[in-house]
Amino acid sequence: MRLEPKPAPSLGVTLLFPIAAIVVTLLITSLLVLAAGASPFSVFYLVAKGAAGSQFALLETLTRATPLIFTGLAVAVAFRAKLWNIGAEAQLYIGGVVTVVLGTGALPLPSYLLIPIIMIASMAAGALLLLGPAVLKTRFGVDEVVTTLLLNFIVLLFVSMLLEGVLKDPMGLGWPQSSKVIAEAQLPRIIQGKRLHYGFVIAVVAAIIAWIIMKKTVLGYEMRAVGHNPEAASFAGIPVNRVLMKTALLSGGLAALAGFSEVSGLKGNLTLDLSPGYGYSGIVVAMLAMLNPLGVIASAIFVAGIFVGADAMSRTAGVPSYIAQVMVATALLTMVTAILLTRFRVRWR
Amino acid sequence: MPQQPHPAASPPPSPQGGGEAAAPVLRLSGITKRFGPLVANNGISFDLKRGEVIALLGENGAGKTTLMNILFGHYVADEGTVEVFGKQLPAGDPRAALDAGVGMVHQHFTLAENMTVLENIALGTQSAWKLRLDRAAARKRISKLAGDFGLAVNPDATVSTLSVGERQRVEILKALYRDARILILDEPTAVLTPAEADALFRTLKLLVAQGLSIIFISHKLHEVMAVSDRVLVLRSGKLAGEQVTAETSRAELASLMVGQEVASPKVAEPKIGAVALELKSVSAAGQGSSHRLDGLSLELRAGEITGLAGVSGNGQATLAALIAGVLKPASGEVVVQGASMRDWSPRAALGGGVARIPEDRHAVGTIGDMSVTENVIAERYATARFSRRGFLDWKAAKNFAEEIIRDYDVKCPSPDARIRLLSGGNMQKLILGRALDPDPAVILANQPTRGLDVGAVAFVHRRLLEARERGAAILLISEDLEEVLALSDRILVMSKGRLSSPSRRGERTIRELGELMAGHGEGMAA
Amino acid sequence: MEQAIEILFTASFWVAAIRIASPLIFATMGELICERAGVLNLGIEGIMTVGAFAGWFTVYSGGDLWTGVLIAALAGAMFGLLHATLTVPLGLSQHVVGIGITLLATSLTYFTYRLALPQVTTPPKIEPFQPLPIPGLSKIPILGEALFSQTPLTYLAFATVAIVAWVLYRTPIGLAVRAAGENPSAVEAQGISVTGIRMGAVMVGSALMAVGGAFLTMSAFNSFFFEMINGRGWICIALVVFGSWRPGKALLGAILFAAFDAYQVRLQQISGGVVPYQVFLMMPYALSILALILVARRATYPKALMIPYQKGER
Amino acid sequence: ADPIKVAAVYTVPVEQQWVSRIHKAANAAKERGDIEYVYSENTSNNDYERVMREYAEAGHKLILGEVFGVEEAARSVAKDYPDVAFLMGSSFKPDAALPNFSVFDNYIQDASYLSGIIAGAMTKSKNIGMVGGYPIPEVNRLMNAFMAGVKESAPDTKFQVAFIGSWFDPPKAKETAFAQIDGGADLLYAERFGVSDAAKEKKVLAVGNVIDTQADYPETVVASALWHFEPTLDKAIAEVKAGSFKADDYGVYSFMKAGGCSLAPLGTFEGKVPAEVMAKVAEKEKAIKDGSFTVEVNDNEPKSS
Ligand SMILES: Nc1ncnc2c1ncn2[C@@H]1O[C@H](COP(=O)(O)OP(=O)(O)OP(=O)(O)O)[C@@H](O)[C@H]1O
Ligand SMILES: Nc1ncnc2c1ncn2[C@@H]1O[C@H](COP(=O)(O)OP(=O)(O)OP(=O)(O)O)[C@@H](O)[C@H]1O
Ligand SMILES: [Mg+2]
Ligand SMILES: [Mg+2]
Repeated sequence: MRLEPKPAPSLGVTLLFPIAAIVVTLLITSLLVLAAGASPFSVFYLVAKGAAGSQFALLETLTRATPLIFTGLAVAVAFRAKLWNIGAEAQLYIGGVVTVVLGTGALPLPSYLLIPIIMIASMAAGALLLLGPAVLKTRFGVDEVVTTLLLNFIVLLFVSMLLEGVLKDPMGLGWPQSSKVIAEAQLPRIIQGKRLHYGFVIAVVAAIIAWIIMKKTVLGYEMRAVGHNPEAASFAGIPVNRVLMKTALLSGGLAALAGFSEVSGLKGNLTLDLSPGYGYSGIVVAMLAMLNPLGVIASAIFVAGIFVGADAMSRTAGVPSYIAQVMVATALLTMVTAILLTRFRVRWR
Repeated sequence: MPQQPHPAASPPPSPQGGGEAAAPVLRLSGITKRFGPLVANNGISFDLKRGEVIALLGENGAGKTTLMNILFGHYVADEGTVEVFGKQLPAGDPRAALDAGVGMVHQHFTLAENMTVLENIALGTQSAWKLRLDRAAARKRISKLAGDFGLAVNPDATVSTLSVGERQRVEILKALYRDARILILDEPTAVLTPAEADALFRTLKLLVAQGLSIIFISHKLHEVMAVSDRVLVLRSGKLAGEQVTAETSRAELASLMVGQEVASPKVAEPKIGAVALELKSVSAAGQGSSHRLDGLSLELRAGEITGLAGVSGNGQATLAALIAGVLKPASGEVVVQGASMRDWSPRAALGGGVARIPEDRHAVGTIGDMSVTENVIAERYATARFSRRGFLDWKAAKNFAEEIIRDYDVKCPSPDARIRLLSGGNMQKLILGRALDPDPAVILANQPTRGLDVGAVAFVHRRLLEARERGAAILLISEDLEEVLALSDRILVMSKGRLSSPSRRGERTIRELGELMAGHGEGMAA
Repeated sequence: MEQAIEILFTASFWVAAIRIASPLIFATMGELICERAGVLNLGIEGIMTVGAFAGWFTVYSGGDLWTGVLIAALAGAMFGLLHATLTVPLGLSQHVVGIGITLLATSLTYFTYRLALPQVTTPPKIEPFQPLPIPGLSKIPILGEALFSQTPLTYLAFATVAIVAWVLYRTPIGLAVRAAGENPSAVEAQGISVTGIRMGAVMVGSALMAVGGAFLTMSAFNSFFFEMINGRGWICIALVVFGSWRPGKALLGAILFAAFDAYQVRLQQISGGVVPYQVFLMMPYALSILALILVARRATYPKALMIPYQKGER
Repeated sequence: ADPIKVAAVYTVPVEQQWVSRIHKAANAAKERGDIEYVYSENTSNNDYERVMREYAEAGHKLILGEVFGVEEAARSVAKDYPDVAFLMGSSFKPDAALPNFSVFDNYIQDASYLSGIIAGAMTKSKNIGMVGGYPIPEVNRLMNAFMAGVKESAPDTKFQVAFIGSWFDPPKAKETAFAQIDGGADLLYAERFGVSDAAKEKKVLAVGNVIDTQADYPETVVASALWHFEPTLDKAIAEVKAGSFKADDYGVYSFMKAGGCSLAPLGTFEGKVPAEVMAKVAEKEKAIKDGSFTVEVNDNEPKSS
């Protein structure tokens, strides 16, 4: 079996395959629902309703998409330069730590100063966290897949230590959680009384900026060059190591914003369960978007929507809620395959 | 899982006795292969006889490699059949080709570098389910073949430590180990030194004497004339001509290939100027398998082409890396147009007006998955011409790409095409254009015509001579002695990291140069 | 302080280290095989989960222990097949497929568990593998006790290392696997199907990962819990790198890591609660990074790792 | 009357000891026909609020759960659905301004204390190992009460305390317990799954927590402090049925007085625990029940000694 590039896929084909992917996902999900003894016939309707069937559902989807946009961007940027950052999870938590360190009253500033300061500080911390593996990679040749992966564990334990130590909320009755950030450090809700907050807007803006950086700027060009062929890039005079450092800073900073936005916009404080694996999902989101920063917005909303919708479906249909993750995973795998098939034709000999 | 009988167990049917001429060992009939809209091979048919050497000739991108890949089963032809010893080969099955006695030495070597010679050769030759790889038997067989055909290599050496010539011997051994009766060599001499090439030809003679048939691809007409019995010329995927070697000439072949006469460039008297680049007793660690440099000094003058000849591995690559700015000297000084360069780097070199044409255009010269536009600005994207305040000016970049494409006659679909899709010759023209456009004071041309067809070679030569006229100081590093002799105003020979005394155009004969390259003879500087 | 050192000379410490290492050894060998063939398998965490469940559930439903191991291996191989189909012939990103497989395998396991055992509140137990001291050898002080008074699965883990090493370095098929990870075109040019080799390697590797998971439910413990793999799969990815893609060194890495883990638990007890417990838990991870820095420069990784191979492409 | 529609939102799978007690009580009520019961398990705190709202929207009358990490969000949901009763595990107090939001917690320190008295008597080495998941109040409280109980019968006992940083890693809990046995412990406080298994293998004793596992470890588990969620849940159901649900602290329904916790029957250890110890236990139990003795609620992280 081999793949042959298709000349230029028509719009129909470009849409057909992703739709087919969703259909396959629904079929598989329906089978599982059937296996659970529930009726499989309304699965599609229930998922769609749960993801976007009401203002509430839609806002929930966007709320969940917000951190995924940030981590997706972090991964997209890093993977472009072939810096395999699997540590967005850790960077996210560090962003959360900085947010509560600065946002719980240490800096008595008005919102319009405090929030930018926290954002910058979070980004700096996340950036520095990824700088470590980047330096180890360029100086010692240590594989960053491994170091960033291991750092996820270390940072989570570190955060746990902080939450049971210096950052512990004195009013928290002993729970390992930080104090709440002050009102000035909170991102306002977009609609009063709903969960969607301005973190989503910041995420979209970040995606646009990342897109501009990748497409329009010297840095973006350098990153792509380094990613595709570091030897040739270096020969042409592109400072490869410096570019990798900058990439690490950018990527780590973006991931840290996810932590900032979750704490400052949604949760209000830092806990050990700030992220249900947003850092890892970021990889999925970024790859679905084919590393395009603008595509990350769409793919984050897609992934969030599938999860939120399937989760709601599981309750209505009365099947174990684990089906939501099954559906996300299935959707992911069928979707990446579909995207491939829009561009290549499979030949069987 | 592939099941491979020991090659010795199933000797391919070899037509013994009479009727050899009647029954070809290989027959291609009506091979057509399309890549999208492009027809890479168009109804190609020919026969190969026992003990015959066919040379396959054609411009870059004419479809030679594609044809051989079909024959070997890497590609599946859209139409046509391949018959070996009268039996049709199943399409797209390299194993069947191997079993039928076809061996192929690919244009780009197919060796696992971190593994040993023996492992590379034995790969796939023993039953997959055997609980033990029989190394002793393999070693014995390799030694025997190596002895018989003058292909000396150490079976236990790791491939990454081997020179290009040795690697090629391994590739040939791979084929012979499997009792190949038909050997395909795709541009085997493109990366060889003349001495290595001669050794290869001796081996080929021995093989032919054993009754093997050979298909040989090369852009070097003198080799084609020397080695082959018959020449097939491909042009744009079609068989454009067939000649018995003894009855044709280089000029005729060249015009068959390109469709017109190829004139060799005329060389005017040099107008030698000031020293443009000087290395003052530099020392540097060896690059890869190349020799280290110890206190080497070199001057390149404006308006002069300095040719550097030598057997590869003697330090040319190190010297090239040094001049290109990729390598910093451990001691000594690099002086560019009178200024001593403290922070030596590719950027510093480019800033000092040093243009670089790298040896390996695929791995170093271009970024395959980026567009033509993105590649042409790679050396200068940070200058005011292409960027402002951190933003790239894509319009200027595209204009520049179009300019190069036009001025350097680059055949490519569009400036937005990935450069990987260009043929080697066109890639090289693009690199040349990128390097020469800013009117550099110094040009480092490292193997600038390796693997190019005659038309492309002439084009590159012409451009280099034009730059010389304009007053550029050029260092031409080439393993092609003919090229060095044709272009250089001054020739240096490199051996064991040291330079010979220079000779002017025509002063030393090929023989004398050869002795210097071998490391003896007078004139090696202390 | 003295106590801290004494621990290192107790047999029970080394017994624990070997026991903790066992699942890591299986899974590390599995990952090593995949990577040696050129495929990074980030599905490991999920595949271990599948193995942990499949093995345990087989025994819980009445199968015997070795059948459980076999079923675990088969289940792992099935997910390996899915991974391989997507990453080898289709050449999809190994990162994204790996993470997708982990997600899918994990959630599908949980879903199945809940369907199979809807009413349980305490996870049911099975009769797991029991330690099987090897007569004579297990009497050797410390080392003998550590190595030869374990369960049969631990012995299998060590045997796996030897087999993997033998296959990789001594057999024709191992040669093909290594070559596929170094330069797939070299394999193709010798008439072997790169796709076949890589898919086979990923399936076998995944089967081993699943057995590693099964060790947790069938030897280290006796019932299945959600999230019980708890990052062990990711550790194995680090161990492969640490071991420079060599079975022997990877084994050493696994034992070293497990020893750190067994050690930190014991240090926690004698530290008197002065040092936060998280510091101890961090120890194995931090030391792994340190160890990587020491070995990285010399490590030669499979050149074609993570690079999909398409026949007829350059 | 029609059964009440009850929904529960758990942040962990229903196997987790703490949640399993709620799940069990809810299933019992369902069997009795008092309620219809659905639940969502393993709901991360990020999704918690959404799931609560979905259940509220779907017409459930009583929503159970644990809002330790999402206190504020949960209360805002309650505010938006005044007709739905919320009974939530929480460390905070009820708020009169939010009449449909009540709290509970596993205040079973009474039983833990009593189990400690037995443990103190049963350890010969005067060295007890304790393996916890995370040092959160729910865990600390019981560990501290247990330790206080131990000191009652064996004041000079040494404690080894360890946390494994996970709720679901029985192999790791087991390894940690092994390490404590190596460190001299001959009795283990089994806060996590896995600890009793280590005790069983090494033939030392264990004291259970929250659930009764003696049937699985007849030779090992001496005593267990059990949590019974039934009084809490049944009270809430009754209130909802009567239409009188109001903001309240249901924590007291976990107290021994209310039948919310108990010492598990000694079972196989009947007669193996010295009679005078059991007499003391009975005496303390009585004092606890009549209010003359209260076990201190101490949420601080216990340390090794
Ligand atoms: N894998 C491929 N996919 C698409 N097109 C291809 C592929 N390989 C070759 N081609 C096309 O086929 C044409 C012939 O290529 P081929 O490699 O056979 O040239 P060649 O004669 O060997 O050239 P050279 O002398 O430079 O080696 C090229 O112009 C190219 O456009
Ligand atoms: N993936 C591809 N898609 C399309 N065309 C390709 C592809 N790979 C190679 N080609 C074409 O194959 C032809 C020959 O490629 P090849 O790499 O052999 O270049 P070359 O001219 O032989 O260069 P060199 O001799 O320096 O290796 C080129 O014309 C190129 O356009
Ligand atoms: Mg070619
Ligand atoms: Mg070529």
